[in-house]
Amino acid sequence: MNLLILHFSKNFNDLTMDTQKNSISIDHFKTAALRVCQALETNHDYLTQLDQAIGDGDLGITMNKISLALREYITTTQVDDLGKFLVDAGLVANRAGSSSFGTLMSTALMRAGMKVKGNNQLSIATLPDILLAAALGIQERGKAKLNDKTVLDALLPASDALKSALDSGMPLKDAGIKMVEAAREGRDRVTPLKSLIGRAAWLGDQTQGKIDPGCAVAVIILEAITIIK
Amino acid sequence: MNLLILHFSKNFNDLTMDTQKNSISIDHFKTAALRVCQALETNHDYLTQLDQAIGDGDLGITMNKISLALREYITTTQVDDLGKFLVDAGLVANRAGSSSFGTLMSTALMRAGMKVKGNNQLSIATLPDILLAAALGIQERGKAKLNDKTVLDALLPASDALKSALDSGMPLKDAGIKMVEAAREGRDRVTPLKSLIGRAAWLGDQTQGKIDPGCAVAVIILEAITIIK
Amino acid sequence: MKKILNNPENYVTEMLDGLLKAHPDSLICTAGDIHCIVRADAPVSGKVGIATGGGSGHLPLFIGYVGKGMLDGVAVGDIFASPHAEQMLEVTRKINGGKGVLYLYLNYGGDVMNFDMAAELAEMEGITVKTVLVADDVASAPASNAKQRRGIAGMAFAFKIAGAKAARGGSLEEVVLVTEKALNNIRTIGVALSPCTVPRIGKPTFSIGDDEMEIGMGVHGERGISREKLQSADVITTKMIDTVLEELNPISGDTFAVLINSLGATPPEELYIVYRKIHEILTGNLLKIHKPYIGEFATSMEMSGFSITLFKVDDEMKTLLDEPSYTPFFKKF
Amino acid sequence: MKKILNNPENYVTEMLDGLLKAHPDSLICTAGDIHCIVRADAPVSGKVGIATGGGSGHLPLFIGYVGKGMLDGVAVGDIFASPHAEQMLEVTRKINGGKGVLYLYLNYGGDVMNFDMAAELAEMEGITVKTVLVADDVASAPASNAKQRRGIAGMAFAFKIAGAKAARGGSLEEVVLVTEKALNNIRTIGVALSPCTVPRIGKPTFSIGDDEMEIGMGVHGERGISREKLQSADVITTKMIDTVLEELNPISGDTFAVLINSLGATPPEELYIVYRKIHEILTGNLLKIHKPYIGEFATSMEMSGFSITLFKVDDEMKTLLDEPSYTPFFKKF
Ligand SMILES: Nc1ncnc2c1ncn2[C@@H]1O[C@H](COP(=O)(O)OP(=O)(O)O)[C@@H](O)[C@H]1O
Ligand SMILES: Nc1ncnc2c1ncn2[C@@H]1O[C@H](COP(=O)(O)OP(=O)(O)O)[C@@H](O)[C@H]1O
Ligand SMILES: [Mg+2]
Ligand SMILES: [Mg+2]
Ligand SMILES: [Mg+2]
Ligand SMILES: [Mg+2]
Repeated sequence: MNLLILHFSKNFNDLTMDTQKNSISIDHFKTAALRVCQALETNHDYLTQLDQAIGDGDLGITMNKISLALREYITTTQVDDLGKFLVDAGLVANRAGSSSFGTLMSTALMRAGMKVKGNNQLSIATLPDILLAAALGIQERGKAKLNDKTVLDALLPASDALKSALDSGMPLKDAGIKMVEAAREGRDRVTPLKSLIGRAAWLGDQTQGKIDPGCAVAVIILEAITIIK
Repeated sequence: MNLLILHFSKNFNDLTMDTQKNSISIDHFKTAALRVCQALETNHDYLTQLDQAIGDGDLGITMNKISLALREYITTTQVDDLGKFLVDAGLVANRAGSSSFGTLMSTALMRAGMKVKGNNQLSIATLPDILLAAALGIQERGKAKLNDKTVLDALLPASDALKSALDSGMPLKDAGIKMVEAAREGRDRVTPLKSLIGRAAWLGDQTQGKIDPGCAVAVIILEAITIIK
Repeated sequence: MKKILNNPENYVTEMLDGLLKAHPDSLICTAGDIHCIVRADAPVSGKVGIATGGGSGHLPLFIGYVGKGMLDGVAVGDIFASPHAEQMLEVTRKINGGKGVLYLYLNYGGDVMNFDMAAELAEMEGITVKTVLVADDVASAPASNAKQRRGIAGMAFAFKIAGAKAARGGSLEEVVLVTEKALNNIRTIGVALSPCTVPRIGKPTFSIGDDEMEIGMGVHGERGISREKLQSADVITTKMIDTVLEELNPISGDTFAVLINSLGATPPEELYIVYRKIHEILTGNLLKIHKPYIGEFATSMEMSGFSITLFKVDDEMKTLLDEPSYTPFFKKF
Repeated sequence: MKKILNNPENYVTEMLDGLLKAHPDSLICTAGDIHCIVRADAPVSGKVGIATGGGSGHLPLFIGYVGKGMLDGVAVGDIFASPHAEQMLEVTRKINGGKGVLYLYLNYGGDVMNFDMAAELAEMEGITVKTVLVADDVASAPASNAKQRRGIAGMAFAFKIAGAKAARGGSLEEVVLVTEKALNNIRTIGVALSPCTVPRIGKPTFSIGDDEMEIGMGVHGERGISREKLQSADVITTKMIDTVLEELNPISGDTFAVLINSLGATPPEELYIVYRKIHEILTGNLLKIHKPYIGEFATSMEMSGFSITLFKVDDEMKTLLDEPSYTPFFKKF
């Protein structure tokens, strides 16, 4: 828990969001994605610890492999179509790490990509839809319900929070903070619960009080995205 | 070595031999055989140690199993034919312990039995022939040569010594002592050599200086026999 | 780590390379990816293709079951890790003989998600795919929650039934139905005595006392029903059979195929000691044994322990079990 | 001792009981002694009978090789201990189909003496017996003293060749000749990584450092050529192949059957990593591979390690190797 709080506060300090323009380019996306990679690599050991407690301990390795592969993909790929960029990123992620979470993340990237196919930039207003598409992709792929204690318990509230905040006219920077807060709240809300799906479910009661590793990744990713420059 | 010397001296003390009559009955045989069983059981751990040093360590167990089976056989079998008594003892021994030494001992018993088939008692003069038949059976079965460092290096000299002593008119008791001495000398003579046959041969140089376990058994058996009352 | 290997990073690829070199007439890889292995004569036209897959480290699972009368192709991942969806898709493309493809594999989250993704991609290319999951490990969840159970050695029976039905010309629907019927009558329970080491990790997957066993532990070291002092073969076997039989509601005269699977280091000698007791229990309860399968069917490298699978069979199942098949891995002589 | 057993005293008899119950249509015991096991259809009249035997604890050795096109009967002893002559005699009586009996077994002192004794007893009953010894372990004695060598996994090839020749109607002399010819071209070397435990003894057969291996160690823990730090699979394999090839004087174009045998706990994955290197070495030297045999052929319960056997084959040998055979132990599907 201590470790976790440390990470949060570090990210909080420079939590800023671009509200100058109303649209986001593929380069913005790339920069944000590289920050995500960096955050995943930084949290390698932390994720390993979380997954060792209630899973098979591979999550740190998986996310590290995926982030290395994505970093390579991002820095070498030149496309205009943001949709294709994201779908292919999903394939890259899947090839690099095909564990449960790797595959869910890959699905999320592909669904997000399908949502924005043909566009080379996006209006900020569509961001909640993209995040929702990603979350629904995870839900469809993994067949988890809310409160099964999975990544969805962080992601779905986060996507709701982003939408409400933007709908209410909040600037993107502040909306991003709301989104991250909602993800953290979702993660913490399910921590006392039993894991009901995936490998952790086999441990039953022993999972109570342990942070869901997938929720932790979701928070780390959203924190890293939120600092779009 | 210390252990060995202890055993010898204990047996030396009551080393006596029946010279009252010129013939030996089946009951004499049985009594002698039971003494052999006792001696083998007493030396269980000692034989294990010797075989562990240059073999697979089973010799103590094997001889113990054989002596228990023979004890049972001796005390329950009623036959007149000394030959049949010995041949069947050989089968019993083989069934009880079919390792190399067990099988050699079984062969020895069977060959000795074949030598005296049909007799219900023996003249002392035939004893060297019986011992030789046993030793030759072992040689034929195991195909070892003198100086290969096997039981034969104790047994063949012992059989020679018994014959010479009796031929020279020595009383059985003294001839027996000569026999046992020859067996011990044979055993000690080959101790510095390399084992050239059987499991010990695979150890090569490491066997030099180690007592051949089969020689040790031969000495123990002959010592025990020699006290025929 | 006492293992015969070169660089741990290459454990799986070198193993696969050796395997393909060992059976070049029967097994080939497809799409240039050594993790995607199919029958050398794939696709078999007019036959339902059967694909499986999952993590490596479980030989003969999965590749050992590829061959005539059994499976058509597999995608395998790294040690204990799912292959990815594209690899499954490549296998699917290669084994599709025009009658559709069955995905028949063990119920592990990563595998399910990747096979589902592959199925979607395959359907987009016009290949019909159906899925049947093996979830036979009674120790991994209560019967009320059977869909969450892990799949283990009972899958060998499912492979055989599906493979035989497909070889006889069954349609995709028929193969699915008969395999589901088989799986409804297949239950497994395992016991683990000592762990294995994943090469890349270099230390044992779990720790367990010198005199302990864990009943129901999963093949990757997942928690089982209870950790207990090691007991006699007969006591362990009786406990395991009781647990499994309870779910199969046997009545006098029912017939079972029995599978005893070594996790790797437990020798055949001990599996036969176990079979002796199973035979006694089943025949003692007026149950019949169709045929025992004893050996290594789904291992975890050098883990020690074993599992027992019971498969309640009717005439249809018996006939399919007895159909001829040929897999190069299992054919030694 | 982490073993699945009841009373250690009954390890072998319960194992045999389970084995006979598992394969009642193919294997039966004779003379009321569970240690004497023969084909259920023995004697096969007009066929040379082939018997083997030795200590238990080596499954599939010896019973696993009994079946059509292979052996007719075996006598097995306690763990690592020879059966006795009478047991071999009983097997001989039961499998004699009128063309004589071949004793084909591994060169261990106790076994040799007992089989020799059995042969004498059988001859006294009018059954012709010939003996061929398997002594393929190059690590157990120098070539100059080859008769003293131990026999190990290479015997699987000898069983197959003799079995095939007998099944084709060969005379006893012909079976002897072809088996001797085969054995002249068969060499094996092993490496051990960790020991096993004999149930009755309860502690490991030998001790070896965590990072050590012994090249050439025997299957009961007999001393080998050298104890060394554990090296990479490729380095170990190269060393072993070099030693074995040296004795077979190969010339370009020669063909080999290759057998890689796990001592028990070493998983198939690692055997395939080894095969990959063997394939590279042989083909790199312009030598051909007829067929690889990879798996468990002669084990020591849960010992870890493996052996490599090379068999230089001509057309006659290839044909015999490829003859059909059926042994219930090896036939899983
Ligand atoms: N079916 C599912 N639906 C949604 N999320 C899931 C599902 N299964 C697992 N997860 C998420 O994935 C995380 C574990 O990921 P990972 O370590 O990759 O799993 P595994 O090692 O079991 O394949 C869990 O903490 C959970 O948040
Ligand atoms: N071929 C042989 N000929 C004569 N004696 C032999 C032969 N082989 C072994 N022995 C004797 O047997 C002894 C070992 O007996 P044992 O422990 O039963 O052998 P193993 O355990 O190898 O079967 C040796 O010390 C030697 O005296
Ligand atoms: Mg995990
Ligand atoms: Mg010995
Ligand atoms: Mg194994
Ligand atoms: Mg094994």
